[in-house]
Amino acid sequence: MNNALEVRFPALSENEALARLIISAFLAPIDPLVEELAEFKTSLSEAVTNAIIHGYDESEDGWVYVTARIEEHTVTVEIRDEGAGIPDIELAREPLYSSRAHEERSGMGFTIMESFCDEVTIHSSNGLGTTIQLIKHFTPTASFSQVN
Amino acid sequence: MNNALEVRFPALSENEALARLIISAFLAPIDPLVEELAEFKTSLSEAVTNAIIHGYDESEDGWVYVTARIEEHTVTVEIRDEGAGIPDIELAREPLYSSRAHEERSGMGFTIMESFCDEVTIHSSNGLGTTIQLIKHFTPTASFSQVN
Amino acid sequence: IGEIQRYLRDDRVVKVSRTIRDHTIRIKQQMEAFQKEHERNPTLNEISQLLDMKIEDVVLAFDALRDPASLHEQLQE
Ligand SMILES: Nc1ncnc2c1ncn2[C@@H]1O[C@H](COP(=O)(O)OP(=O)(O)O)[C@@H](O)[C@H]1O
Ligand SMILES: Nc1ncnc2c1ncn2[C@@H]1O[C@H](COP(=O)(O)OP(=O)(O)O)[C@@H](O)[C@H]1O
Ligand SMILES: [Mg+2]
Ligand SMILES: [Mg+2]
Repeated sequence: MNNALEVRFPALSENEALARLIISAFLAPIDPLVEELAEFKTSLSEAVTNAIIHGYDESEDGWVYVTARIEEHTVTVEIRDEGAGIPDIELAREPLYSSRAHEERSGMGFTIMESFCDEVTIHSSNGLGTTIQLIKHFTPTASFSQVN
Repeated sequence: MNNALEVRFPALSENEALARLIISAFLAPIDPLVEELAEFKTSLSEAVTNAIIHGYDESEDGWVYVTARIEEHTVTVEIRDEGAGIPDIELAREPLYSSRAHEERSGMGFTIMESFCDEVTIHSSNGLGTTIQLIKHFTPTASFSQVN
Repeated sequence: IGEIQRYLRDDRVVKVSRTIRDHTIRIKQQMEAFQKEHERNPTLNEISQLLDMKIEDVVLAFDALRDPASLHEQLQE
């Protein structure tokens, strides 16, 4: 099955939950295993939170853009902001690195995305914004026997 | 609480369910009454189905656009297609009128929207597409004592 | 008074958050039972069939189950 979805919403922290639900709804037709769905939603949350907190500094009223597509059992999602950008991508990817370590940020966002997705690509330009692409191959479930 | 959301998806019939879920997720923060949410989702379904079936004749691969905003407890949703357009809006609004009466269409779509929403506005131009605006005032629930 | 109580329990005045909470509890129990029996986690459809719940309701309620604490434990392993 193939499908696509494009969404944008204001950079409000409550919209992290909205993004999670929208992606669950979009993926429901491929009947994901709940664990794989939870993993993917967690990755998406991390990217959306980063866009809101680091991209827009929580204060600006920018938009967060999420596009998603399904091709058979492969899901590709892009999370984009038009905010600050990431000055050093290598550093940002490092486990435990956070430019806001003094706050309660864990520095584990990219590490979580990388462990739960098959591919994580970062594009960013200083002052122009950031795009994170997440790709995950979901287990085909159609063959599972009907439960009763 | 105020929020906004803009979405587009291909005119596939399975995306009616997607639109319903996205609206539930978007409205979750105002914690609507189950009945009012169900009414609003039913209205949205009718408009999205119309865009897919009448606007795009199910065959074309056009996009359906849904934008939503919450202002306090008033919800405004617009459903837009770039399809066939409605030649006679007065006629289309009439209960039981369907241009596809020979199929299993009931002709009750607009009647349902009008009975479940506070305002239903139709803009349409022949060959350019249709925009339906639905407005509903939800009952504020915060003050309700928890039942049961 | 009985009539008023019945009215209050009626769906008309039930808030969405309330139904989601009820569903979440049932889903959590079902997931644990399923894991025991099949030695894998269920799909969205399997939960919806076993609980006779609409997929839409499963999606909404399942999201409320997340537990960031266990996630970090998982990553440390
Ligand atoms: N969308 C973004 N815009 C700007 N900077 C970002 C963005 N996403 C991540 N970063 C940078 O990458 C760092 C690492 O991100 P992450 O691993 O999620 O850790 P944390 O969010 O806990 O700081 C952040 O501290 C921030 O400096
Ligand atoms: N998005 C649309 N594009 C073109 N025509 C439409 C659209 N929505 C509604 N219509 C027209 O209005 C009529 C009435 O719509 P409705 O009340 O939903 O009845 P039904 O969908 O059962 O035909 C339709 O039969 C169709 O001719
Ligand atoms: Mg982060
Ligand atoms: Mg109709």
